[in-house]
Amino acid sequence: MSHQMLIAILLLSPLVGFILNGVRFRSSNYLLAGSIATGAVAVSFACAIALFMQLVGLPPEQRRLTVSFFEWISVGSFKVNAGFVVDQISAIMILIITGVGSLIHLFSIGYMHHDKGVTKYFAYLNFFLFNMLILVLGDSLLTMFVGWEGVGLCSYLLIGFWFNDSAKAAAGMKAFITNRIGDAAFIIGMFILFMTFGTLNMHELNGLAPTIMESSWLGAVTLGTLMLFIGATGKSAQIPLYVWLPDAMAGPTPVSALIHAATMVTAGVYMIVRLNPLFVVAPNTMMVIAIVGAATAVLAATIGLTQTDIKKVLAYSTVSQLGYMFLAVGVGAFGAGMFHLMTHAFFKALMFLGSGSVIHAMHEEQDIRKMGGLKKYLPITHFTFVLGWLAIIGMPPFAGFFSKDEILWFAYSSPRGHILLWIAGAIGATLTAFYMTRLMALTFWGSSRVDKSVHPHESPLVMTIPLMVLGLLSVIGGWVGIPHVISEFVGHIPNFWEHWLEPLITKLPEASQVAHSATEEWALMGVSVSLASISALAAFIMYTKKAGAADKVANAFGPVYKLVDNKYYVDEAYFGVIINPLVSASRDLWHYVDVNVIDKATYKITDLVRGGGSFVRSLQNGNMQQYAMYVVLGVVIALSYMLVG
Amino acid sequence: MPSTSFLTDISINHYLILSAILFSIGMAGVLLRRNIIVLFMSIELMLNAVNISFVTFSHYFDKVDGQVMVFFVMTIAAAEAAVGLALAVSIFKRFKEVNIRFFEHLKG
Amino acid sequence: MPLGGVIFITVFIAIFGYILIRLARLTGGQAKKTSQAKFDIYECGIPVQEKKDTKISVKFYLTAILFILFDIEIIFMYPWAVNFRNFIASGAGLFVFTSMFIFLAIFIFGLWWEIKSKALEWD
Amino acid sequence: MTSMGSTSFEITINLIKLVLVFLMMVQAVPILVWLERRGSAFIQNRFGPNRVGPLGLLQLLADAVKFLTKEDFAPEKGNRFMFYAAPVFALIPAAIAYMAVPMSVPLKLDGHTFLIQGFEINVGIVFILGISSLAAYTILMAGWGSGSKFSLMGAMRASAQIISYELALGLSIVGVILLYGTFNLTEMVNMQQGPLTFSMFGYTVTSSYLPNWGIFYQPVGMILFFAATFAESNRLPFDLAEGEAELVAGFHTEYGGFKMLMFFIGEYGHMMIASGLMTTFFFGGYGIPGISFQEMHQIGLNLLGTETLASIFNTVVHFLSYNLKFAIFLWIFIHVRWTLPRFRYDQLMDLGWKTMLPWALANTMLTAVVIFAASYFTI
Amino acid sequence: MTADVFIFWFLAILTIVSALSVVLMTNPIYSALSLAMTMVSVAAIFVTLQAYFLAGVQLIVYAGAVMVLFVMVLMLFDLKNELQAFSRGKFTGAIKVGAVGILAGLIVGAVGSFIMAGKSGAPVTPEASTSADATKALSEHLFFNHVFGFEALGVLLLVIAVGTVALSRSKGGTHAKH
Repeated sequence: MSHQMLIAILLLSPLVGFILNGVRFRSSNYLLAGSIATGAVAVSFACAIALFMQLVGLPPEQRRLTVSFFEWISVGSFKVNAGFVVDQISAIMILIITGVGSLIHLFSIGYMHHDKGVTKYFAYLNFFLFNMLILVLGDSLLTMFVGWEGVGLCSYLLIGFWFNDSAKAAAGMKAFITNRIGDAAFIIGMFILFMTFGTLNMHELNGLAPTIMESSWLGAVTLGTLMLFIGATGKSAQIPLYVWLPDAMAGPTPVSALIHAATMVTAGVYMIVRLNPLFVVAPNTMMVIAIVGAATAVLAATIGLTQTDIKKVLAYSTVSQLGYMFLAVGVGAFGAGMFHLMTHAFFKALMFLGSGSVIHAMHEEQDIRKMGGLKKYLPITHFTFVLGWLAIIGMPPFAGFFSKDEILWFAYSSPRGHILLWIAGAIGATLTAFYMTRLMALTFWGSSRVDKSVHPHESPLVMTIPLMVLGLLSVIGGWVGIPHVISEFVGHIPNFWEHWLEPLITKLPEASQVAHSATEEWALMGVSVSLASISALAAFIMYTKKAGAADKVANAFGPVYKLVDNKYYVDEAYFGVIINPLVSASRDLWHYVDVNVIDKATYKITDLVRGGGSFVRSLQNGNMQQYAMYVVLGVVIALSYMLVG
Repeated sequence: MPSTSFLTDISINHYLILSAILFSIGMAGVLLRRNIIVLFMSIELMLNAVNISFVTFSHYFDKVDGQVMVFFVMTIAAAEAAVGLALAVSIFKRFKEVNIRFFEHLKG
Repeated sequence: MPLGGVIFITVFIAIFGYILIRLARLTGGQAKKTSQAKFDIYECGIPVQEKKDTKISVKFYLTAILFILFDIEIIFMYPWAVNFRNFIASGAGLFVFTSMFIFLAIFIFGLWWEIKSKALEWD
Repeated sequence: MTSMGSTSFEITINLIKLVLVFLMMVQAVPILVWLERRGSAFIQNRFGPNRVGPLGLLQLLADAVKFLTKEDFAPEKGNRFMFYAAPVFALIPAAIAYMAVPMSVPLKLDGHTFLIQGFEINVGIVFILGISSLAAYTILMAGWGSGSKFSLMGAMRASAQIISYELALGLSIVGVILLYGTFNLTEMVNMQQGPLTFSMFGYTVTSSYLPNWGIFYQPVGMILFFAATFAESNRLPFDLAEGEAELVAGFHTEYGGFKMLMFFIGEYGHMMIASGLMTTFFFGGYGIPGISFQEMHQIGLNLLGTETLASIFNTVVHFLSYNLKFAIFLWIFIHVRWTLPRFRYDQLMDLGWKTMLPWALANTMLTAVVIFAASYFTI
Repeated sequence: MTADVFIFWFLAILTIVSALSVVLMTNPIYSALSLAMTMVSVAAIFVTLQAYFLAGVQLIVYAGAVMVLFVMVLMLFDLKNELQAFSRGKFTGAIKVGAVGILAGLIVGAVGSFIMAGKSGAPVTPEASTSADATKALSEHLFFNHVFGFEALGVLLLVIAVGTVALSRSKGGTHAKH
C-alpha cells in the first residue's frame, strides 16, 4: 500500500472508531465498544508499523513520507494544506501513541467495564488518539495546533468524565483553562513566526532558520520560540502552568496513563524537537527551557515526597520527568529528550496502569496510607510495577537508566549545559528514587493497612497483559540508545537511536570548549546511580522496617515539610495573586463602569434602534410578495446603476 | 433593431434573452399570484430560466461546470418543491387555505 | 439528437389523434341528450353521490414526494454508471467507487428509515 | 435537424419512416387485441372470441364497427378540454419512446444509410425514461377531466403506482448501464453479439454455445425490470388503477368508443416499449445468436448477388429476428394477464418500495462491486 | 432559414407562451400543466444546446416527477377556479408589474447592448462534441470537482425525505384556528 493510503488509514481509523462509538454513546455494551475502539487503534498501530518499515527501507536522508489531502486554508500568501508528514521523529511518536494507546485501550476494557458511560469513554479515547495523531503528523504549526486543541478538548472531556462529581468537573475546567493560557501564547508564537518567515510549514521553517545566533532577548526567533515554549509549558505541565496535571488525576486511570503520562503531555517536548533548528539559534530560549525544566524536575519531585494519593505521586513524578525532558532539549540534547520521552511513555504508562490495577483491586481506594502488603494479593501487578520502579529510578540496565543518564550527561557536558543543571538533575533523580521507593513500600511492601472490608484481588487478564507488555518494554526499551562509554565497555553495540534521529537534529554550533573524557562520564554515572540507590535504600528502610521513622523526619523538618505538603501553596498563590484580584477587579468594573457608562450608552442606542425598528416594522408586514418586490426593486436599482454607471 | 440576422443567426444572446424573459415571467408570477402552489410553480419557472443560462454558457464557453450546476439546481429545486408542498398540504389540511396572504397569520 | 423528428412526430400524432376523434364523432354522432342521467358521471345505479371535497389520502402525495427524492438519487447514479469503466481505466476507480458507495449508504439509510418509520404503509 | 439526414431526400424518407413506425404501432393494436382475446379464450375457456368467424378474426371487425358507431360522449360535470385532450395525449409518449428502440441493422441504399429505428439517440435510455414518465399526465388529465370521483381515485392510484415502480425501473437499469457503459441502445445491441464472454481478473472465459446476451450478466436486473414494466403499463397483476370491485374502471370510467381505444393504444404502446427494451437490454436486440451481421450480409450477398439486395436481406432477416423476440415478450404480457390474480393496493406498494427497490439497489451495488473488482484486481 | 433556426424560434415561442399561461391562467391545474409544457420545451432547448443528458434529466426530474407532484397535490386540493387569482392592491400591483417590466427590460437591454456593440459579431461556436463525450465530461466534473457537493446533496435529500414524512404526520401547529 502506498504511504498516502497508510497515513489516511492511520488517521481515519480512530476517527471511524469515534464515530461508530459516538453515535451509540448511550450503549453500555463495554465489550463491543472496547473491541471497536481497540480494533481501531490496533489498525492504526499496524499502519504505523508499516510506515516505520517503509521509512527504514529508505536511505537516511530521504526518510520523509509526506501526504497532502487537500488545501485547507488559502488566504492571500497564507496557504495551509491538510498535509501530514512521517519522518524519523513523528514515526517514533506514532509508534508510541498507537502502540501504548492500543495497550491502554485493551486495559480500559477491563477497567471500565462496570461504568455506564463506557461507550462514550471509548469514543472520547479514540477521538483523543485521532487528534494526537494530527498533532504529531501535521506538517505545519497550524495543523499541529488543530491537534493541539483537539487533545486539549479530549483531555478536558476525559478528566471531567465523571462530571457528576463537581470536584472532578472542576479539575477538567482547571486543565482546560490552564491550557488556554498556554495556547494563547502558542498562537502568538505562530503569529511571530509567520510574520518573520512567511510560512507555518515546519519543514520550511526549519529550512529558513537563520544560521547566526540570536543573542538579543527581543529577536523574532527568540520571542517566537519563547512563546511556543510557554504554550508547551501549558500542555506539558511545566512551571508555571503545571498545576493542572495533578488535578487531572480525577479522570479514569487509563486516561491518566494515556493522556497525562505517555502522549499528550509530551506534545510540548515533541514540538520543540520538531522545530529544533529554530530553537538552536535562540540560546536565550534554550536557557529558559533548561532552567524551567530543571526547576520543574526538582520542585515536582519534592512535592511528590509528601503526597499520599497513589495517582498524585505518579502525577508529580510525571511533571518531574517532563522537566527532565525539557532540561534535555534545553541543553540541546534533543535526541536524549526524545529518548526519555519514549522510555518515560513505557514505564509511566506501566505505572499508571499498575496503579489502576491497584485501585481496581482496592475498590476505588487511592490513598497509599490505606494500602500496604499488596504484594501477595497482586503478584503480576507488583512484579510489573517493580520493573517500572527500577526503570524510573534509573537502575541499569532498565530503560530509564539510559535515557536519564544521557540527559544528565548532556546537562553537564553540552556547551549549553552547566554543572548546576547537572546538580539539579541529580537531586531530582535522588528525590525520584526516594519517593518512588516510598510509593512501592507503602503500596506493596510492609505490613497490610488495608481496610477489613476490602478484599484485594488480581485484575483479569485483559488488564494484566498490557502491564506485562509494558513491563517488558520498560526493561528493554532503553537498549536502543546505549551510550558510547557503555557500549565500548560491553562490546560494540551501536547507538541506534542517535543514528536514527541524526538527520533531523541540528548540532549545536558552539564547539565544546572542554573535552570531556570517558572517565568523567563514568564518574557522573556512578554518582547519580549510587545517589539514587542510597536514597532508595533509605526510603525502603524508613517505610518498611522502621515504622514511625517517616513521621520523625517530617517533624524534624517541620515548616519545610508543611510547605512541601501543601505543594508550596502554588494553587493558593495563583488564587491570591491572579484569580482573586482579577475577579474583584472585574466585579468593580461591572459595578461602576459597566452599569454607569456602558449600559447607559447601550440603552440610548437601544432606544434609537427601537425607534428605527418600529418604522421598519411597518414595512415588514408578513406579506411575502411585498418582500419579494423589495428584492426586485433592489435588483432593478443595482442593475440600472451597473448599466448606467 | 431586429435585422434579418437577428432572426437567422441564433447566438448566445438569443438564449440569454429567452432566459431573461422566462425569469421575468416567473418573477411576475411570484409577485402577483396569490395561490401558494402557483407561487412555487413560478419559482420553478425562474429556476428553469436560470438553468437555461447555465446550459447556454456551458455550451458556448465549452465548460461542463455549468451543466453540473444545472444538475445541482434541479436537485435543490425538487427538494424545495417537496418541502414547500409538504408544508402547503399540512396547512391546507388544517386551514383549508392556500392563499399566500393567509400565511401571514402564521408569523410568531 | 433528431429534435426536428421528435417535434414533427409529436405534432403529427396530435393532429392524427384530433382527426381520429373528429372522425369518430362523424361516424358515431354527437351524444343526444335523452335524459339527464346519461350525462351524469358514473355511479352504481343510484343518484350521484358527491361530497363537497373528495377525500383523497395524503399518502398519494407523500409517495410522490418520496418518489422525487429517490428518483433524483437514482438519476445521480446514471452518469456514474455510464462512465464507471472509464473511471476504472483512468485509475480513479477507487475514488469514484467509494464516493458513490457513500452516497448509496445515505440512500439506503433513507430508504431504511422510511420503511422503519412506516411512511410507506398503506392500509 | 442535421441528424435527420443530410439531404432533403434522406430527411423526407426519415420523416416518412417516423410516420410508418407510428402507424405500425397503431396497427399492431388490433392484432394484439385479437391475440389477447384468443389467448384469454384458450386460457380461461372463454367462448366469444373463438366463435366469430375463422380463428375469431371477425371479432376484430365487430369491435371496429362498435368503436366507430359509438356516440361521442363527454360528462357534463367534467372538464371538456381535458377530457378530450387526455386520449390524444396518451398516444404521444408511448409512440415517441418506442421510436427510439432499434429494430434492425441499418439499411444501406445507394450510399444512404437508413436506420431501422425512429431516431437514433445517444442518450437513448434516458430519453425513453424521460418521455415515458410523461405518461402520468395522461392519466391525471383523464381522471381529473372526467369530473368523477372514481376516475380521480383511479388516476391517483395509477399515477402513484407508476411513479413508485419507476424507481425500481430506473434503478434496475443502472445495472444495465454499468454493464454496457453507454446509454445508446444500438451500441448495447452490438455489444451483445458473439459468444458469451466473461472477462474477470485478467482471465477471459468464452462459452461456445451461449450468445453474449445481457441476461447472463444481469438476471436479477432482468426480472426486476420486467416486473416494473408490468406495473408501468398498468397491466395485470398490477392493474389496480381499474380494480373493478373498487373503482369501476379507474381513470377511464367515463370513456368509451374511440377515446377508449386511444387509451388502449397507449397501454399497448407501453407494452411494446417494455418488450422492445427487454429484447434490447437482455436478449441481444435484433441480433441472431451464432451469426454476426457481416456473416448474414455475406449470406445475402451469396444468395442475391448485389450489395443493395444483400443489405435489404440482412435488414429484413434481423427485423424478423427482432420481431420474434419482441412477440415472445408481448405474449408473456398477455399470458400473465390471464393467469395471475390482482394484487391488493398495499401489497402492490409494498412490493414496489420494500421488495423491488432494495433488490434493485443490491443488484446495482453487486454489479458495481463485481465490475470494480474484476478490473481492479488483475491476477 | 434553416431547420435549426426554425426549431429555436418554435421552441422559444412555445416556452414563452406556456410560461405566460402559467402565470395568467386562473385555474391552477391549467397553470401546472402549462408549466409541465414549459419544462418539456426547456428540455428541448437543452437539446439544441447539446446538453442531451441534462435534457433527459429535465424530463425525468422536472416534467416526470416534480410537476406530477404539483398536479397531484392540486387535484388533491381540488381547487376550482380561484375567485381572485391575483393579489389585491392596485398600487403595489402596479409597482410590481412595473418592477418586473423594468427588470426584464434591463436584462434584455443589457444583452441587447452587447448585440448593438457588436460584441457577438463572431459568435462563439464550440467544437461539436458527441454526446457520449459530453456525458463523460459531465460525470467527470460531477465526481471529481464537485464530489463534495454531490455527497452533500445526498445528505440534503435524506434530510428532506425525513422532514416531509415528519411534516405529513404533524397534526397541525400548537395554535388554535382563529
